[in-house]
Amino acid sequence: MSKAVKKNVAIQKVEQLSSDIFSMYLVDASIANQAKAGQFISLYSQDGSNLLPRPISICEIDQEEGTIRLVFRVVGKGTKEFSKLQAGDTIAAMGPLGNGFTLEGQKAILIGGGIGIPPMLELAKQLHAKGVEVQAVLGYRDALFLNDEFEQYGKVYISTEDGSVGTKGNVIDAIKEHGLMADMIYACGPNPMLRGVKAYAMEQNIRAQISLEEKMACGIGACLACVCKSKEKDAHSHVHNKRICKDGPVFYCEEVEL
Amino acid sequence: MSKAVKKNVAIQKVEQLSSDIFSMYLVDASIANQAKAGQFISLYSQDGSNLLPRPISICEIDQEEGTIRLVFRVVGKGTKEFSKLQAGDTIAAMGPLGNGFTLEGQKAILIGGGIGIPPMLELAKQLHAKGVEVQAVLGYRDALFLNDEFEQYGKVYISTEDGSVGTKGNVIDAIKEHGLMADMIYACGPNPMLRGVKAYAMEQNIRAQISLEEKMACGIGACLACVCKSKEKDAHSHVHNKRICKDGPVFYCEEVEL
Amino acid sequence: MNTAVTIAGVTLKNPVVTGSGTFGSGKEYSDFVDLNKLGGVVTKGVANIPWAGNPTPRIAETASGMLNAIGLQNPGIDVFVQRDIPFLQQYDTKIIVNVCGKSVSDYCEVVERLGDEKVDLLEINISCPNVKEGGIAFGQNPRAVEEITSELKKRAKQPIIMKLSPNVTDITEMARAAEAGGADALSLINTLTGMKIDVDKRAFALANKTGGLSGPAIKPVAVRMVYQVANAVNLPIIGMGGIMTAYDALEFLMAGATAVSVGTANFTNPYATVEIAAGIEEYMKRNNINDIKKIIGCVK
Amino acid sequence: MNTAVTIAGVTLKNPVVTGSGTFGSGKEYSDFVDLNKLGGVVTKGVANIPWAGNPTPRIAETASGMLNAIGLQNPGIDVFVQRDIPFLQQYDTKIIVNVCGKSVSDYCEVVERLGDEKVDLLEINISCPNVKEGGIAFGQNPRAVEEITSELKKRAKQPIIMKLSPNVTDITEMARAAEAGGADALSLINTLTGMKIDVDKRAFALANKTGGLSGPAIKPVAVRMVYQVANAVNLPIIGMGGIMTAYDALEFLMAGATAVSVGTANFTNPYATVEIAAGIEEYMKRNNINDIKKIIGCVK
Repeated sequence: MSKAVKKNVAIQKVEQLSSDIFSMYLVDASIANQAKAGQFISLYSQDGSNLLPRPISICEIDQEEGTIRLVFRVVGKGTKEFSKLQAGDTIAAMGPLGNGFTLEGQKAILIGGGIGIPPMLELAKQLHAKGVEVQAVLGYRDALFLNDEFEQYGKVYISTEDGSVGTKGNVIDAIKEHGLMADMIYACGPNPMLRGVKAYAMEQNIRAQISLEEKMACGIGACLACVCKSKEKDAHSHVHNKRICKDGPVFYCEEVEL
Repeated sequence: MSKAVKKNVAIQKVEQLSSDIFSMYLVDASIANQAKAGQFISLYSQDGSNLLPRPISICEIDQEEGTIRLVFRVVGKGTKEFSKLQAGDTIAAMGPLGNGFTLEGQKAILIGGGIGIPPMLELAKQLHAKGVEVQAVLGYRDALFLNDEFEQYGKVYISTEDGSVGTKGNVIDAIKEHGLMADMIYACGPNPMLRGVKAYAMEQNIRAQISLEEKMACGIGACLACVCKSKEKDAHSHVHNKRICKDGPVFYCEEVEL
Repeated sequence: MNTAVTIAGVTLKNPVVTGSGTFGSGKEYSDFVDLNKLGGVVTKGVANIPWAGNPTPRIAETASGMLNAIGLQNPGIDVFVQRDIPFLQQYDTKIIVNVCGKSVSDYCEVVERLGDEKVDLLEINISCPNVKEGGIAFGQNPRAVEEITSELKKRAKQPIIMKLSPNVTDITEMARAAEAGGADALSLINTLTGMKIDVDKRAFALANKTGGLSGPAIKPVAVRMVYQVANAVNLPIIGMGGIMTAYDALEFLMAGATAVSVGTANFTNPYATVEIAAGIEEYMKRNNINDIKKIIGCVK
Repeated sequence: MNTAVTIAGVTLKNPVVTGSGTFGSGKEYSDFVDLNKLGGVVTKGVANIPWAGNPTPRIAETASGMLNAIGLQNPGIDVFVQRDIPFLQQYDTKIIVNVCGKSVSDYCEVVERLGDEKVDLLEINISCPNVKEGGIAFGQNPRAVEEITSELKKRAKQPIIMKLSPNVTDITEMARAAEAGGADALSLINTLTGMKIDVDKRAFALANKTGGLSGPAIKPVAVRMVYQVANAVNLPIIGMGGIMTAYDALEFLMAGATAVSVGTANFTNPYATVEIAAGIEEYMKRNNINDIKKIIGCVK
């Protein structure tokens, strides 16, 4: 298991991808060397009124360069502050945290919804490198981001709520429209999307790994803030709860109730 | 009366004068044009956990350049933050606030103690320009700052608690040692020093304007946090309290109880 | 779009009023904000005679908050009536006079004195120590709350808003006591009692040892109490406690407050009151809400 | 230099212990801090049977604070005894078990079950709703505080620390009730009850509507209550409430606490506990204080 530390990390660059989506590159060899696709990093605000770290999923890992890329949406004071940082600044970070995806199968559908898209990029890269056929299905409300970067790893299918690009509707609509097949589904996005993915995977009898999100405090499994309902009694909690930050964020869809 | 506004102001430069004393130049023509020696500026922290502005006395005013200089001591989170600002940054500021000194007399003793020294510099400059003889008596705990800058306006006498420079002891010891005479005393510094100045001025029968300090909230006379005891019932408060931020910070020593 | 709200028959053009003690009687802040743009101005507490207040230091900064122990310094009702009320009458805003006292008769004297004055509402600060009861605040004892409310109600010519103390086990008990005493409205929360120690000086940060904690730090406690009280009594509520932004104000309105007081925020931003009023309108526009009444108590 | 303090006969190597519920049973944070450097570890509350806790969202961030409504999820005393106690016994630190329940008998069952275990102190969380009394917390009623304290005292083999709720009119009344019931020590403050509303969603931020407010926001209230209680009873106090730094901890010690709990700070800085312990030593060195007892209650 990766051993997380909290430390100040150098920022290589911060780029704006869309009106509210930003891309941040952190320079830290030990984090880069430990990190797995689907894990996350906790970033800490410098504003004394913000006590809790912001968990941000890892978008890309470059072990040669010793860098990791985080792509996040500006949703509040903390992420706003992060979006204003520049090359040369440092930021307090802890990670890598969580379990990450397990790479399996031969033909995969990678489903990302909104800010659930970034972790799919590193996963697509690693699956592609393993020779797994990657089909990326990316769901957006409106403005696209990162979609071009998936092209190099496989076919990319897009759904937008307003129908401005690709399938009008959600990611499941896109999968059905294109009749995509797979022996493994990987998904990250809002709970309603994940419910749809789970239902689809069950009905199609395809295994699915889904990455969950919840408000977090400690990020390491101590505080029990970010739990999800588990199908079986959990071995650690001895109740039907699993810790998203520690036991997850990635679960096989049949393990959890959404 | 000057009309204060709160706005973001450009920082021209920030310099370190000693281990914990910093000098900040702000670019704002309207503040510079209204400001008087002895007034102060409220500076606001960007950290959301700091709600109250920090009142900083004006050290120098340059109306041609449209700049004002503030010299402050790092005593906490807020001033620490200010000390790290750089040319090109902006800072939220409100001012000029308070009444300022009244320029009178022909031969003046200007007494500054510690962080009460900065406002004396602009005063010395203005008195000197008016043809008033300036004698500056500067009291330090140990490390000196700003003392060289007074030389151009008059004679400078120094007292240090540790005796490392000038008179060993306090500013009154220095005045007595050098037998300084004057028809007006101006003083700013800690209350114990001001008590000594008041006593000395009374006994020598010299008029004295003293600038007081107290914890402030609004900075404009509304909240009644920063009051001092007044000899007579105050016309505004109708009790024996005056508002340092609004009725002061400068008072004739006989007006206030220290 | 309608942003007007009504409290005890008095209509405020918008739900934003000032927080007592942070805004004087409006004169100082009138250099920064147009008082005509406020729903009302709540004055600093006024007593039957001048009060000198506490020694300094009277305030201390805390994390996202501040402690104050001003000690209700005020010039007394006579000066207030001849100087402060005429000043506020120049503006098109409601005048809400905050009243303090050391005994029931002190309060009664002020309220009676204001009977013929052109003021719209009276806010009664019952967090003052009740000298007769050995200094426990009126607002911490339901019988005392009901008694002072009914005594004032007998004498007041204007509607009375009882300002509740949060330093109690059950805020709804105090709200019900005020309602039983005939209160026309409630305002909450007053400050939480706190203390700060200067570790380097090994001394209290405030000359008074304890002070009242205000600011965003206490907002969650304030929103909770407003929600509890809104669901416990049938009186309009002026909600307050750490409101810095329009979104903070909207939290209180959604929890059940009819209006909000903006206090400590004035120290951080002298334009806070008018910016918050404008921000509420902007939120209503963005969300196609044509009447602010649709926001009040909408979260259940 | 002596940093050791004694609570009910149990000597802690330094006054810093963890805050219940923020630190699990120490396992997760042992990757970040050397538990041997702590005065003690206060475990997450444990009940007689496993509790599933509340639905999510269970937390919300507030200004210099956070709200939590975890709902005391815990695996129950059986798992705790066989898994968590042995883990903590590997370390040279005191084991303080936090106990929760829904009825007096729940608490008694846990306390009796711990009688033969190698734990040093029991901290009793009486801010849990008392089901028999319709959900008002034990800690908000002095008779309930005295009763549960004496019932537990009859059964406990280890000294008991009663953890007081700050959501009361008079904290000293609760402290005296605990003392009358035979408490060996007190810890305070537990969280202040708060609420947050998501203005864009027009919904409560917490699934439970209300939660417990912790963090620096509440420190002034906590220091005030510790000071009041230290001057009202003759019991050692573990002070807590928003301690982020050594200076924060020193405020509590100077106000009269014998030890301090560091809770929410762990989320902001996983190294907080050991850094605070080191910072207290550093302060003592700098000020030539050879015994921490000279700091405790030094501000009067």
